[in-house]
Amino acid sequence: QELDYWVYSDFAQGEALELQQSFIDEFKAEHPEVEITISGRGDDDLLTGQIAGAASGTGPDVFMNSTSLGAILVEAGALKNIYEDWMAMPEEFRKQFNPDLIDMCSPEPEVMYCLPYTGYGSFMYRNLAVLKEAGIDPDAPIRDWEDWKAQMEKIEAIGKKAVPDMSQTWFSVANAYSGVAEPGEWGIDFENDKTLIEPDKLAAAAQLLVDMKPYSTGTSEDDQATKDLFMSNELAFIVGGPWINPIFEQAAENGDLEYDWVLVPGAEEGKHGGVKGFEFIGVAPKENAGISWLFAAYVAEKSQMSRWAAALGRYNSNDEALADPEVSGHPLLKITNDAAKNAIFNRPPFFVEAYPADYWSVLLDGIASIVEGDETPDEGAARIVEELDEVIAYN
Amino acid sequence: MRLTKSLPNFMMLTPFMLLFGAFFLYPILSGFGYSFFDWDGIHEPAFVGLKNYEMILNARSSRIAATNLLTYVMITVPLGVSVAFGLALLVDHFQGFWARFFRSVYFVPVVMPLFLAATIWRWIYAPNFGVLNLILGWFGFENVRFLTDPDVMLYSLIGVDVWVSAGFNMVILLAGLKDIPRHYYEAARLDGANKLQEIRYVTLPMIRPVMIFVVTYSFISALQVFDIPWLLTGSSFLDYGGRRDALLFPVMDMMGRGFGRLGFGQAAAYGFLLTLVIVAITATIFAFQRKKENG
Amino acid sequence: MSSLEITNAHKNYGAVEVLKDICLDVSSGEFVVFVGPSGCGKSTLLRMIAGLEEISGGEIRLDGQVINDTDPARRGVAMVFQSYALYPHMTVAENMGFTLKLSRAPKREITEKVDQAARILQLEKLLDRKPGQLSGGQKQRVAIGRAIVREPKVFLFDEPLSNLDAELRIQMRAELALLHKRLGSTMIYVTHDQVEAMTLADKMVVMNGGVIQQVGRPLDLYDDPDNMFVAGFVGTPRMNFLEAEVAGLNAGTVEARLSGSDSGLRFAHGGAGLSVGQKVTLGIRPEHIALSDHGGSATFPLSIGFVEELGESTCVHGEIPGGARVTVLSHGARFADDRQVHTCFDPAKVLVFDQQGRRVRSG
Amino acid sequence: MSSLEITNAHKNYGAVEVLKDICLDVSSGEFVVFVGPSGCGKSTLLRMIAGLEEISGGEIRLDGQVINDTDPARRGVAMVFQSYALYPHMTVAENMGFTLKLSRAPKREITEKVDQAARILQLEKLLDRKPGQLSGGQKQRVAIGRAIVREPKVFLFDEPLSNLDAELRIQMRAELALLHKRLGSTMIYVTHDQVEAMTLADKMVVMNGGVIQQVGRPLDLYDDPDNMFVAGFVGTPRMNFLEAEVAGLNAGTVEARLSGSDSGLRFAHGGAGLSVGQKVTLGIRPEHIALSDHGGSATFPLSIGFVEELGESTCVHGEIPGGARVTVLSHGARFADDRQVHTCFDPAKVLVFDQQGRRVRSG
Amino acid sequence: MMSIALLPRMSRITPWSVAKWTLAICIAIVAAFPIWWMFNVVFADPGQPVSLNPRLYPTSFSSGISNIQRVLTETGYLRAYYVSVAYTILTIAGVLLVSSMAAFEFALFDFPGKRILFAVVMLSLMVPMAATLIPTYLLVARLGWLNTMQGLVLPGLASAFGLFMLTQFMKSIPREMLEAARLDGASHFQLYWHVALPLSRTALVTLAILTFMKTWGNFIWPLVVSQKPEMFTVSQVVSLFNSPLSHTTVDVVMTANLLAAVPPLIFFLIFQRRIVEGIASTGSKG
Ligand SMILES: Nc1ncnc2c1ncn2[C@@H]1O[C@H](COP(=O)(O)OP(=O)(O)OP(=O)(O)O)[C@@H](O)[C@H]1O
Ligand SMILES: Nc1ncnc2c1ncn2[C@@H]1O[C@H](COP(=O)(O)OP(=O)(O)OP(=O)(O)O)[C@@H](O)[C@H]1O
Ligand SMILES: [Mg+2]
Ligand SMILES: [Mg+2]
Repeated sequence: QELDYWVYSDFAQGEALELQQSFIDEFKAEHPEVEITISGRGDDDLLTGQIAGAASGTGPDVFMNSTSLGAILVEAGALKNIYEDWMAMPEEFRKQFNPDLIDMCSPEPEVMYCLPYTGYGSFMYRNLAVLKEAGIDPDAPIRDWEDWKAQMEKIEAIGKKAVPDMSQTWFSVANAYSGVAEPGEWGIDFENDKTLIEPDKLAAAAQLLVDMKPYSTGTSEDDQATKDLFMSNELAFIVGGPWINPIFEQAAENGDLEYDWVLVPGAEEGKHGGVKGFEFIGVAPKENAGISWLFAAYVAEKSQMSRWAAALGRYNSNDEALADPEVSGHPLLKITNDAAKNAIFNRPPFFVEAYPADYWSVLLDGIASIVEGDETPDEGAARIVEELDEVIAYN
Repeated sequence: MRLTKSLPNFMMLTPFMLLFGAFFLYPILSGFGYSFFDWDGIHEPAFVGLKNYEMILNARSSRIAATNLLTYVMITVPLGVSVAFGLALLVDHFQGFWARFFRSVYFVPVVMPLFLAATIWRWIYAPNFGVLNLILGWFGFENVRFLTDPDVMLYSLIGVDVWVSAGFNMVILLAGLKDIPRHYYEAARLDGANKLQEIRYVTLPMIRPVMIFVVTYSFISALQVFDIPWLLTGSSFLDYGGRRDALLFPVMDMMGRGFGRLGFGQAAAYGFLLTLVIVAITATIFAFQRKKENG
Repeated sequence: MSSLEITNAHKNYGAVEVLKDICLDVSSGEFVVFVGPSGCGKSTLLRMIAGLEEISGGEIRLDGQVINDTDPARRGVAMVFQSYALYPHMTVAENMGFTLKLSRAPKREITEKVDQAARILQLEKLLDRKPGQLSGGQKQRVAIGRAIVREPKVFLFDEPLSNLDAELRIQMRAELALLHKRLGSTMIYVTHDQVEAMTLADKMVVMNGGVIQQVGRPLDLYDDPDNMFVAGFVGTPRMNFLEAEVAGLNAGTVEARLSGSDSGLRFAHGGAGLSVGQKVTLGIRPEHIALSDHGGSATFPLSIGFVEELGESTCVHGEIPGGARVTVLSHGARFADDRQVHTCFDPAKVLVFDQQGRRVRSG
Repeated sequence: MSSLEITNAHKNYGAVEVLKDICLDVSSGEFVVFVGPSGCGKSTLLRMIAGLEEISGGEIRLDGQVINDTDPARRGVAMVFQSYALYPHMTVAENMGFTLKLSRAPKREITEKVDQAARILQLEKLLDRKPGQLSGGQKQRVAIGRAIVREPKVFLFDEPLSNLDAELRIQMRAELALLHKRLGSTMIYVTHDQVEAMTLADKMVVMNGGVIQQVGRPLDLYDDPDNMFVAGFVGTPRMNFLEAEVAGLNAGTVEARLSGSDSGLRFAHGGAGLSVGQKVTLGIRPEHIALSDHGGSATFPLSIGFVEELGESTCVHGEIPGGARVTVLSHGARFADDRQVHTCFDPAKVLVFDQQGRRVRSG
Repeated sequence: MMSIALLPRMSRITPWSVAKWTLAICIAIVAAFPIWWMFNVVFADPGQPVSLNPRLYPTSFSSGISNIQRVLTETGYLRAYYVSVAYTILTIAGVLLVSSMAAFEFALFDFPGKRILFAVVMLSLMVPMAATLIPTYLLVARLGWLNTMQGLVLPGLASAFGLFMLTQFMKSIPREMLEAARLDGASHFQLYWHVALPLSRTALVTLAILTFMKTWGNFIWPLVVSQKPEMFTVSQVVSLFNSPLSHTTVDVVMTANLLAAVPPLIFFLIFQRRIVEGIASTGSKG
């Protein structure tokens, strides 16, 4: 039997790939009859391939993806209901996992689409050289947005940039919004066809984005240019996930970069922003689903996930693995963990219903028009929420 | 009888026709069929009549895409062809080595794979610290957000587009220029025409057929614009078109509906509409051309 | 009507000199024809007069004024191209009126002049057609019409008939002669068809290798060429050339011995410039050799190689002793078979050339 | 060496009949030339013989066997095309040997035959060149060589020399004649150059409008044409045609009155097939009209329109009373000016045609 | 005065020629700079920011080499190269063969249905490629050709453009040439093989080059068809590098891009004359 195992591209590079490969080798040692090929893909390819694969019956056998896309994949028929396989597993296996996430994978009773796998929480990277040059004491915590903006002003004063343009992706908008909003105030209430976004909080976040505009690089946090600016000491802050860390780490090892990370500043003191999300590992409804499931279960298991977390400092949904003392000390894991505590989920709820396709573009276009100055934050936010409701209802 | 006589002809045609039928005709026809179904590619398609077409024609995104496309085509085709024509005239004024040199250099962008061109230009267009902004800065210009300012994005795209395609069109036009017999220019000089009048009265009319080809070809490609804006905006099937959909175009919209939302029926309908438009425009150009020739 | 003087004109393309020290006077109203083999520089000279090629050295004067650097449009010349060079997108009338339009002449004047030219060339009915809808001869006429409209001091023609078929060419040739008579303008005409040159020219200019070989009335060149090139170039079938050595100089006649044989030939010549023993080339035109069945003094036997019987004329190709190839042209007589015949050279018509190919005139 | 018979051959393109009821016998070893104006069907007929065009009706026999439906390659014919049609990517040797290669002849045989053909045509040194590196005449020779290698029963030539310049054409013409002598094969040759036809043909076939007008030896056609078309087509300058009416029939002579004038003309003719009052066309060749300064009986005054002096010959174009245009060809004499001259028609050389253009022979 | 007039005229410096040269050079810079810049990013001292540093010339040869080594060794780049090369070569060979055979018929012979067939094929030139992508993909999937070379190659072989171009070209093959070959005893296929093909060499080379450029740069078709890493093409691997989440710095990303540009660039440098002239002739004849 041959299994195709698809992962995000950062899982198939460098150290992560080595680790994944050793999971595969171990699994193969126990099941000599299988061949497993791992392949890394960009987010976009991952989705396209899975959907196209589902349509033609040729997609991957085991794959990961973001829980936020779960509903689409369910619709596409790309995910097997693994409830029975799950229940057939020993109790001690099942209790390793974060029960909330297990619930998330099971939108209805006796239905379970995935095994929770890795995860992230977003936090803020800081370029210490820039801060020092701007006369900011890195050890003093950033109290709130005002404090943050004050720092930005100082940074601007020395001709550097403080932040990427945070109005460009839903991810960074969510990071701003989470600074005022509670976890329940994001996403869609599919029962009532309403967005959960709070207009005034959105307005506050939008105001922040407007205020940040003069200090921003103009590039989004995803742009390679942004990271390049950060590493070349032109940019002070990047809000992002742990996946950015490897290149910074590399640069720090080379001695070119001095950086640390803190939680995303919130609107008020004590409040912190952040977005968290999870990836799941799923199995395609194909003939070799049985062995696929075994493999999925294997990689998500405690011993694998604790190695994963220890080596990479990456968060995951295996509570027992995270509790492993060898793991919990990892600084990156610690910040992710802290961030995850009060972060909002990326696109909740999961596996329930797919987001209307226009949803995110309405949100982002609205934010853009506020930032461009076409509307005031208040007007804009109200309109956005209204439009979002319409879009949801229309769907 | 005639058929048996033509048997060798058909045998030679078979490989092409088989492949053409299988990988063009069949897909296009089945695509046309799908356009009347609600179909996610997985479940049984459900017949919905013209609903897909209705949805496309009413959707906000397709309106934006159409508007963008219209603006884009109206600018990029005349501009691209003019630039190419200008380049051709310029290169035509050189001889020997330098003519070949400039011709080759201007052609280099054409050789680059598009994904590469887009990557490079994303960097060149980068705000604040991008090369282009840096150069503009030397001349005292404010930072331009080429790829995120919705008012500018379309023009940034056109810039890349011209950069990519001008060399190709230039080469064709240049060949057209070379084919104009020298005697026409000499006759015009004796008639007292200056350089501009030579272009107006000799070059342009004589190069017309080539020009028509270039314009038609540019039109057809411009209407299908996809790769460059897609890559410039870092689009994905879930999120494409750039900020405020400033670089949203029909083919992108179609791909998004297909792969991003599993609306393969809608995508098929979209493709069919697009084909209709392109065929109509091309036919118009040709009809216009023929009328002018006969008239 | 204008006179043109060219003095010491040169033309180089890079290091190659394609025209060497050209001197030529064209009087007002003359019809001058440039002939010569392909590549001899006819077109280049014409184009220098038109101003389409720069002149590398020397002077061109039109009506006494140097026009070396005058813009082509201002020289007052008009040119008719071999390929007609009609603007395909303009009607006949627009083609003819284009020059006036460019000079911003009033509409009425344009129409008037175009109509007038059209009348001269019988193009009235074609004025609204495009060149694509015209026959070769009509195109040619439009091209001439375009020149007429400019009312030039000098008309220039570069092989204007060479794209037409034989019959039309003859007809257009007659029309051109007529036109010249009618307009009385100065015309300079390039061709490499000698029949065209002979029949049209008042003055024929034979060129070779960028050098003018001889200038004169066509029949003068035919009868009295300056050098072997002109002698060989003018006239079909070509003049026969025989290598010989001067054997004796008498009063008024010269005795020569043909190379490679013992045969001698005596012909009328003053003897000036010749000395006994000198190697010369004798030239005699095919029609000045008679054929007879019987040999005799001053005849050579001819072994016939190939006979071309064209009905009216017969061309006999053969060899005389010594191996020289000779062509004989006769009229009326028919050659049934390849018999052995004898040739008799008309002693009054033998031309003498020295080893450089220069004519050695009788005295 | 093979004989070819064509009986009642037809050719239609759709509804258009381009060859009508062609009957022609070609004997073994003959050199047959098809001439005629452009579009008369010469090429079509030749290509039908080659098998490149289907025959719509009738029969073609080669050595007695019907070859109507035989594959071109199997007919035993070889064709030399106007454009040579050499394969540009093959060397001369490969071009010539291609047919043998296709028939899987052994290498040695190919080389042998190619060498032999090359020897005949003096192409030995060019065997390794590509056609692009050959001159026009050499290409032509290779094309012939390719035909020779096939050892065909019949050689077919479609205007093989028309792409060459005048001088080379004359040379190649002589070579072709020589080749025919040497190989002794049957050759069929298409041209629209009558000089070529006259000089090469054993048998000349004049065609017009898809119909064979006359078949015969060239000089027979020149002297004794069957109809006005042949009379006018063969010979340059063209025969003069005069409209006339038979005024009187005497023993051995006929009296005719030219249309549009009172002038009468008396010429030798048996009178058979003519009646008084009948409208006829009289034909007389330009060389059979003499010019003299003084009028006399049986002369017409000529008002000269245009004189072409070519050195050896002079062509005078003019009108006689009644408005008929007449061309006169004379040799030796020069016309200094356009004087009034008189023409004298050679009464023994006048041909008579009826109103359908058919020749009315003397008896 | 005489001597001056006799001197060969040097090309004089006029305002017009100055303007001409300035313009030509400026445009040449615009055309070539982006690629030069990419090259410089690769061959730059490591750790130097790209931002604020226009990279006008390469600064470190060795780091470029190490970037290249890194990309080639640490990723599936070499394998992707192999796949891309195979994909490209097979496509070129197939397109040339298949369309030249069809063009031979369309250009030089008459047979029932010819005009209709040709018109249909030509019409397809106007259909956006995206319109057929999905159904073609489904067909290929049904044939079980995903992740196979034939799945990658075959659908691209029936190139209407190639057919059009070759047909135009072959129309100019003199009919007499074919007739001569027929008289020489060539069969229908031999006419194609021995006469039409060799005579179309220029057009075939042009088509090969255009096909090369198109296939090498093809992005979307490999994306959907080759899903297994061992079938990834260069464009896919490069897009992994370009992806926002890739763990790489700019110089490495640019290295990946540059390596993808190398074959077309080399190809262009070698064949530039033919490429340019080939395209010119197709365009001005079409
Ligand atoms: N632009 C040029 N560059 C270099 N040499 C040239 C150029 N134009 C013409 N020549 C050369 O100059 C010589 C004269 O050319 P020209 O065209 O005047 O000849 P021609 O007598 O008109 O010949 P033809 O009868 O073939 O038209 C030729 O040897 C030609 O090769
Ligand atoms: N394929 C064809 N379809 C229709 N008509 C044709 C075709 N080929 C030739 N014809 C017509 O047949 C007639 C004879 O043509 P053919 O080529 O035999 O003339 P030709 O005597 O060889 O003329 P030329 O001297 O110009 O070569 C012409 O009127 C021509 O228009
Ligand atoms: Mg010339
Ligand atoms: Mg013919």
